[in-house]
Amino acid sequence: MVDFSQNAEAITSGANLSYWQLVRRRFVRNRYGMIGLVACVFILFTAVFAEFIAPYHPETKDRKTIYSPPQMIHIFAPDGGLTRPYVMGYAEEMDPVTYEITFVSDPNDVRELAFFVKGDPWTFLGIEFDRHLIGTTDGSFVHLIGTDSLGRDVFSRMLIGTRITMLMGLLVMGASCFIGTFVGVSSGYFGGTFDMIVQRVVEFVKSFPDLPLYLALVAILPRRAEPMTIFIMFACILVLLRWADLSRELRGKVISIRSMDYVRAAVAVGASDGRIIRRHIVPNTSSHIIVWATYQLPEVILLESFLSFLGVGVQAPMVSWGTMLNQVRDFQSLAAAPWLMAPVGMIVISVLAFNAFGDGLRDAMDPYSHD
Amino acid sequence: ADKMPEEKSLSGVQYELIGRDDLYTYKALPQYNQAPFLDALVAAGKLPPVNERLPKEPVVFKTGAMVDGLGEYGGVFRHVIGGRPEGFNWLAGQHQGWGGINMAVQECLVRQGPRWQIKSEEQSGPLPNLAKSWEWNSDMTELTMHLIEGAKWSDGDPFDTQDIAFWYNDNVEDTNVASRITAGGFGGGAKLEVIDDYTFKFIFPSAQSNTLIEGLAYIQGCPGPSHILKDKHPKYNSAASYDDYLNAMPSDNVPIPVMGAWVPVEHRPDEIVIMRRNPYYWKVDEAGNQLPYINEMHFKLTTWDDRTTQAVAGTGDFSNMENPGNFVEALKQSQDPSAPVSAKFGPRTLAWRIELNYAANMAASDYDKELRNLFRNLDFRKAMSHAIDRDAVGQALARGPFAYPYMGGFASGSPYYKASATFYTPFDQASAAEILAGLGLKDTDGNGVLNLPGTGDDLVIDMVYKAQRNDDRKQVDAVTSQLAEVGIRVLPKSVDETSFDPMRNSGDFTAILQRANFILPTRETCGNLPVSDICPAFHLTGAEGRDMLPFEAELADLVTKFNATDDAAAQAGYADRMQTILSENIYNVGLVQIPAALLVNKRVKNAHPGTPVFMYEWAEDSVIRERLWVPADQQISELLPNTVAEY
Amino acid sequence: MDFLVFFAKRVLVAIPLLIGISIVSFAIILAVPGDFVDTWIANTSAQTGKSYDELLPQAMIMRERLGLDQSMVMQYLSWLKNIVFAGDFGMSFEQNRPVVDVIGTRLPRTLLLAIMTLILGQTIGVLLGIYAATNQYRLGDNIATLVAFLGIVIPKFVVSLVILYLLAIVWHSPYIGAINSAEFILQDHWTWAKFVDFLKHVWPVLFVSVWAGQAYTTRMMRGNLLDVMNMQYIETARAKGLSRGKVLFKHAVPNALHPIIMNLGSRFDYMIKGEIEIAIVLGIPTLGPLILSSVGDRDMYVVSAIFMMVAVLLVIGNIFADILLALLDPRVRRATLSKS
Amino acid sequence: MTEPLLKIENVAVDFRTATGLVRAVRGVSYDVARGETLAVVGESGSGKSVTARAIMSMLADNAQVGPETKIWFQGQDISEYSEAQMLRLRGDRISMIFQEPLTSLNPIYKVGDQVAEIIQIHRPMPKQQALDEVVQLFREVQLPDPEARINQYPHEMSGGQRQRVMIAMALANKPDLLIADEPTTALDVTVQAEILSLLKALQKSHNMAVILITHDLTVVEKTSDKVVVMRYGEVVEHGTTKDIFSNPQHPYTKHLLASDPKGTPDPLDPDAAALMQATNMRVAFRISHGGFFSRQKTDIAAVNDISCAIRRGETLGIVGESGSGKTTLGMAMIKLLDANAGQIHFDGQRIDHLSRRDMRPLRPRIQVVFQDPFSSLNPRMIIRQIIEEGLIVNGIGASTAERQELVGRALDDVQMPRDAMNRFPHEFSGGQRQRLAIARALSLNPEFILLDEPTSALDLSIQAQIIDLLRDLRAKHDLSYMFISHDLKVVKALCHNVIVMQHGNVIETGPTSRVLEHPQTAYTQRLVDAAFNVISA
Ligand SMILES: Nc1ncnc2c1ncn2[C@@H]1O[C@H](COP(=O)(O)OP(=O)(O)OP(=O)(O)O)[C@@H](O)[C@H]1O
Ligand SMILES: Nc1ncnc2c1ncn2[C@@H]1O[C@H](COP(=O)(O)OP(=O)(O)OP(=O)(O)O)[C@@H](O)[C@H]1O
Ligand SMILES: [Mg+2]
Ligand SMILES: [Mg+2]
Repeated sequence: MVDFSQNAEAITSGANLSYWQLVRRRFVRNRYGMIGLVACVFILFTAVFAEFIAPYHPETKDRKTIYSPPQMIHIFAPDGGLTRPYVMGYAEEMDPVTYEITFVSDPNDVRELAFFVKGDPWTFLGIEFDRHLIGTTDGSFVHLIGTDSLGRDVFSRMLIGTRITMLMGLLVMGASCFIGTFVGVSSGYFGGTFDMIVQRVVEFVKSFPDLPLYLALVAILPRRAEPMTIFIMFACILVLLRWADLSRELRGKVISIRSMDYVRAAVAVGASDGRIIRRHIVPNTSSHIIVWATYQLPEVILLESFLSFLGVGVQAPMVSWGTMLNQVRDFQSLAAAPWLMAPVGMIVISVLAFNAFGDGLRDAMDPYSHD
Repeated sequence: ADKMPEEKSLSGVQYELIGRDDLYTYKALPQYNQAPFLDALVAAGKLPPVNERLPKEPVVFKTGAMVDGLGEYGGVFRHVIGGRPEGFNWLAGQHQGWGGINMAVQECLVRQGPRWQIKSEEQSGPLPNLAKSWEWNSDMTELTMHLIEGAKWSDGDPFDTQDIAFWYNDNVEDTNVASRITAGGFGGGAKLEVIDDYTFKFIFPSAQSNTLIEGLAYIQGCPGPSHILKDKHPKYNSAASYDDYLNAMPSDNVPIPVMGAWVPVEHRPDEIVIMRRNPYYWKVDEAGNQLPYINEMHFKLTTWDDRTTQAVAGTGDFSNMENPGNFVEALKQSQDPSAPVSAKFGPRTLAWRIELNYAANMAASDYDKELRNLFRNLDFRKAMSHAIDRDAVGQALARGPFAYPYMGGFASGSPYYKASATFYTPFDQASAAEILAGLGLKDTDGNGVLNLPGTGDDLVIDMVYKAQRNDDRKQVDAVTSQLAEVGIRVLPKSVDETSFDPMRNSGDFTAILQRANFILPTRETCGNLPVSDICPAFHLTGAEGRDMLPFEAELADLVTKFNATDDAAAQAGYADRMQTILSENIYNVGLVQIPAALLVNKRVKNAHPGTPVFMYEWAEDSVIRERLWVPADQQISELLPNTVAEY
Repeated sequence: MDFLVFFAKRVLVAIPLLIGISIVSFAIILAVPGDFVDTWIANTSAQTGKSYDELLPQAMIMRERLGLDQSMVMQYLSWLKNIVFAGDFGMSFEQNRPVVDVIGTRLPRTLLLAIMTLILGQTIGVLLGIYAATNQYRLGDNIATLVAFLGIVIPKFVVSLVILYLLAIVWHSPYIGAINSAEFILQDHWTWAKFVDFLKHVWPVLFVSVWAGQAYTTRMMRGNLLDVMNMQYIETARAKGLSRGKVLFKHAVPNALHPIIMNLGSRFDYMIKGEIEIAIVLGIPTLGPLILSSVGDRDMYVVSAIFMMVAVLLVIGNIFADILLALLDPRVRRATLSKS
Repeated sequence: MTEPLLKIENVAVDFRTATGLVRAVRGVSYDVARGETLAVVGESGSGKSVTARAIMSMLADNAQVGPETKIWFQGQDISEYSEAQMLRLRGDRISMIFQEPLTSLNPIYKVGDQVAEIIQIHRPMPKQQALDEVVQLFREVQLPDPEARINQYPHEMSGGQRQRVMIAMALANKPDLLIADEPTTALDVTVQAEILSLLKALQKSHNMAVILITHDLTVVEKTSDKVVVMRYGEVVEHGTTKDIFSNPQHPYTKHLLASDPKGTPDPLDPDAAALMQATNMRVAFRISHGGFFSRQKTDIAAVNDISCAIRRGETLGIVGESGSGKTTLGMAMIKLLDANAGQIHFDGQRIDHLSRRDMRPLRPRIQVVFQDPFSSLNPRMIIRQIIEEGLIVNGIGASTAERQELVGRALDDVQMPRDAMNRFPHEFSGGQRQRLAIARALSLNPEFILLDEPTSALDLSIQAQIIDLLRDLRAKHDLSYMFISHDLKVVKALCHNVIVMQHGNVIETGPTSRVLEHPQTAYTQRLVDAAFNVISA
């Protein structure tokens, strides 16, 4: 008797979408989120294929150019015509009184750039390659972001540092996010003694004397511990110390959510606690979790660099942005070689990228947001 | 053998070394002057007139040795230090704040710092100070010393052999007191005999050498105010415990009586120590002006890094700049006419090296044993030395001409260093590779790292360094990277400074990269030469004794000979031989050496160019602060003007 | 009454926490090779050129005097005993002064700085967050996000070093290091001039730590505010005819403050641990550098005391946050108090 | 007649959603004059609320108002007004009571302050004076104990009480136009009657115009001057109340008017066994009040020693004034709320001591439709997920496709289009959400359903269908219901037995016909009177 096929709603697209398809669709329409995603993918790609993109091996030393500034890419020949891109080598001049060294581009030392050049060998999945994305035609050095204290190419090191930094960042972020969510949500949801204990543990972890711990670890570690082992251990420690904040914050939220009618409705259909947590509680805290997680990334990256500042953390020959930044500890590097701070740029870019991605995700998952 | 490359000095200024008596002498002058504000105090009866305060024959600093000549009274000298006063009872081993307070309050029997300026022919031991002169008996078992007569503590109490007796008998010889000279430690247990108010004698159980007197210089031979401390010593005061005695002059209980040029009058923990001129100071200039010239001295209590920063900024007046990373900036600063500070480079005295552990018989594992045996092989050390590009290391440390290759042994700024006595192993990767191959080290598993012939493991050297030291870290980086190119893998291991020493002293390491200040054969001997079972730490004696390297016995022997003689020329000969052995055998794999620079504010006069940051003593002593002065128009205002310590 | 019970309960619960923290910090320090006497040996031999073997006898005496030759358990117990029965937290080996004094001189200024940082940072963070949320995806949002993130992204020691470089080398500022110029140090009470001088010394710390501290708040605020703005009661407020600003500040913002306040509570430890890097680089004598140096020097009573203080601050912070939340939100008030 | 106070023309509103454009309202025009009541009736989801919001210019962010839309208020075209200009009207000249009263109050402020705020914005005055006015308002809207109420927080009030606060707020400034979107859904009939007469009185004294959106045709008939009937986003008919009721033109209007709940429940099998049985139930809430430092606690017995039983196939109605403990009783019986005392038996099995986990197998057999459908739908799930959840956890439907079909069927049952599956709860109208909640309960084929005001937001035609549906299901599957409602007509049409509650106690119980036709207590009498006589004389 009522004909509801001609309901007032003119649905232009009637496809049956799952929730995640919906989220994806909304995400794709979000410009910032997409830019963030593309940038993240790009960064991760860089991390994976760093050796190919980087012109040199991170330990390759250009003995003649220590602390040499970035080389500009020129596309105009000295006489004005357009040529294939090239850089110029530097001639050094030393002030006889202050011993300050200045670098002047040497027009006689032109180094032409090329793609897919042969260079330092690198291996990927056990196969050895020797092509690099960029390099010079004659094999002379090109340092797009200058060199460091040993004449190593900052650009290459930075790219390769992406790997360790991202690994550390994502690992610690992911794991502590997982633990924090798990513990926080369950303690808020179940309450009672469990909650009490968890809260005390959280308090303990939060006020844990972390600084002596870091120093202690280094001293206690076996002498010939591999940098990789140390790295993993530090990642674990960071995870153990970081989840607490999230779990405390989530707990509060969960307590208010668990008394919502929709949770009771889920109980009423017979959903198990696990399901209620996964399907109802966690998604409704996702906005918080995402913000927290995107905030963790820079935190971890910086903590890693602070640890390197203390002399613990990532050890040579592993390269990370943190260890690179650590070279900037005296006025020499600050004033005479500011390009050593280039990893800051990378940190900024990657953090903004992950953040834009996080925001986009948050908005796509927010039922109230549109477009 | 290869010749050392030519070394370029950085101090730039040429100065002449002088004779001992050209620096200062003891004599009475016809008339004495004092800082003008003291006149009022004298007039008010708070102080006796200046000639009554001065000793009979004060120390007279020669104008000829002062670069800027006689000074003007007044002003403030601002130190910035990382140290903190622990207490003022230095007799019981307390320090008053490293970085200049110690040396300002403690005056010692003899003085080492200014020795750097003395011609080598006249280098016959330390300079006189509280002890005006001394002589040995013929068989070198008795040392008689004569104190300056009529000198007074800053509270007016006379300084005499009572203070010496209290220092020696009740502190050095009292095992309950952690004095800087341990009981029985001076000349194998010398006995003190007081002869009169100003004369005393040490009687030794066995014959001694003149070098022993160096042990009476700063921090060891510095008497304290017995008229204050005696009452608090358990021996004289049954109510007191040794703990009470240790804290008899707590750090915030100022002023205290000192013999030094300034008296601490204000201590704000963690903020500042303020010192005012000592009106009883016993040194004058040739015009009879009582020293010091400067009225007030500040010690801002912050951090060591801050010391250089503030000196560069001009808010501190003095710093031993040892961080090469700041050299160029500091130099640029000092060239700028408006800049507040001038940087004076001394000789190269800061040297870095790798210490390899030779104690193969103490190795914990087969691997360690094989590694240490490898280290004991001169060829291996040669290969390592060839593999290191010292120029690159130096440039990494500080861009510019600061660094000079270091081959082990004495730093080039040492008076005992001779380039001709030094063996040089130039950077030569080909030879390094060849030698390594000759040792049977081959990369058998193709991972780019050589394998040990015995255990077959990768050749991995774990190298300990101090985490906090930026310079050390840069060099570890460089060495790691360079050695990797010849197939030696270095695993850097950073350790904080406090863990570092126990680790080193117990020989629990494979290799260490650190800075070593080897300048005098008599100073830090243990860290450098095989003089005892626990010296040096990189070659300890194990349960099965010490398996000496072939040249180590001769080194030990040379040390003994050096100490036994007073003959400057003979000593130089022994030192040359040591240098040759050390560098030829690459006892330590030297890296680079650089000068340190003394940063002194430009308004401060009489800071002698070329003053080494560290040689016979740290620069705070070598620069002779009592004769520094500031022209009146550049003086900054005093916080406690017109006052002296009141007791 | 409830309130007192609540308070007492929270304080009681904190006691085991404090004991736990003290045990852990003790254990960690003792687990690391080297003790204070090793520091002393290193310092002394660096300053005087005396060798390890020469200093050994003195070191023995010292260990005995400081009780460092006793077992860890004994050391811990006697330390605990002194705290409980005499309120004595031990001596700082390094400065030879009671720990209470050592911390006492630095605590007030640290707290002053920390509270200024906290208030400034949180206020700026909240405002920026509000701005970002109300300008979602517009230029303003992006700029706010960028500013917020630059603050946490650039390592604090790098920013501090840059500032120090400018101060020392470019500007020759007379206000480097310390918290007051020498002429004000002797002045025991605060005056306006002294405060201004204080600010001139510490602004870099404030600047860097505020900048770094606001980011999280900004992001949280933005996210939460966006959530709250969808609530029905915001509509009601609009329907009342309230202006946009009023709707925002009176109705939306207070409801979005929950996580910020929660976070504020757990940030109290930041008061002590927060500006370590900055203060170290800039040479500002707050508790931060003291932690690092005393950990480095194995000045263990200082370390333990500081870490216990961190724990106390956290407990206080959480109580503070709970109270603040309860004041703000009647629902929480009921939950908080009825739990007790 | 004079110039109308409000006149809208060609109102058109679209919503952009992830799945496409929803055209909610098209070409709606109506007007209302001072002192007049315009009733807007129509199918749930027909755009009544959206149109009202469009007048306030308070549509959701994803709404687009068509360019042809014209809205005149007091002769001014307010569709062109800036936000600042609208601010002056809102809450002062035009007030609106939103459909969802439960979430419309700011949880952190006292209700008194929230009402005082609206007074102070538009008529600056000291706080105390405003509060005095609030007390007066609260008294007018029949809130008991108004002096104490102003210091309560929203969460301390029942739904009906909150709704009255909202009404007080809307009336605070004596607006020229009051838009009341289902203002009495959470009120029991007696209070409803008083509120409606209050509105009438105010209308007289202030010459206020009222747009009343409601499903209750009795109310429409008794209170309104003109009626607009909407369906599918369009106006299908409008005219004076008398005309429409006596002579409806449009088939939908006819259908609507004919949909008044009718009939009586099918007779109950006298031998049916008791399915759900509660004995001596007692639920008390601990209420704390007073300041932060001086708390006091009192226990309120929301359900006080109540016993009841529902036999298989029986529909038990529960009526009673707002706050009398109906919801609490129901929730406690199905163990979504912990009772302080009492025994519960379900299908012969004692369940009151079962743990959450042990209850789980029973859950699909016992279903519930919450009183507030909005908050019972997870805002982050699309409808399909919400309805599917019960299927998944109970292993009903093997594949996604199969489950999707089941969900679709459940939607069909409640007259919702299948494409509703892909939308979020907030994108529906109140009545639609209520139907979604019912669909969720039905999808599990339960044996017992607790229906807490399941039809309060439904228009009569849909309501009739839902009632038919419930009856069908009962007939087919022998379903039992516990039916909580204010609407005695529906109760009469559906329930075999009723319980009348007041203050947590049972006042009267018995077969529906007896209780409602021959009430034994004055309280019941009052309820019945009010229900069929919506406006007190
Ligand atoms: N924010 C929104 N997004 C998408 N669609 C919406 C939104 N708000 C309302 N709608 C749709 O607009 C239509 C009209 O809704 P409206 O709330 O006006 O209905 P109503 O007539 O008030 O119904 P009821 O009587 O059930 O409250 C409905 O079909 C609803 O689904
Ligand atoms: N969680 C709670 N905390 C405190 N009191 C509550 C709570 N829930 C309900 N109450 C109180 O219990 C009483 C009964 O509430 P209940 O919701 O059962 O009423 P109701 O009969 O369903 O009313 P309505 O018809 O308005 O929905 C009311 O006085 C209410 O204020
Ligand atoms: Mg509606
Ligand atoms: Mg109810």
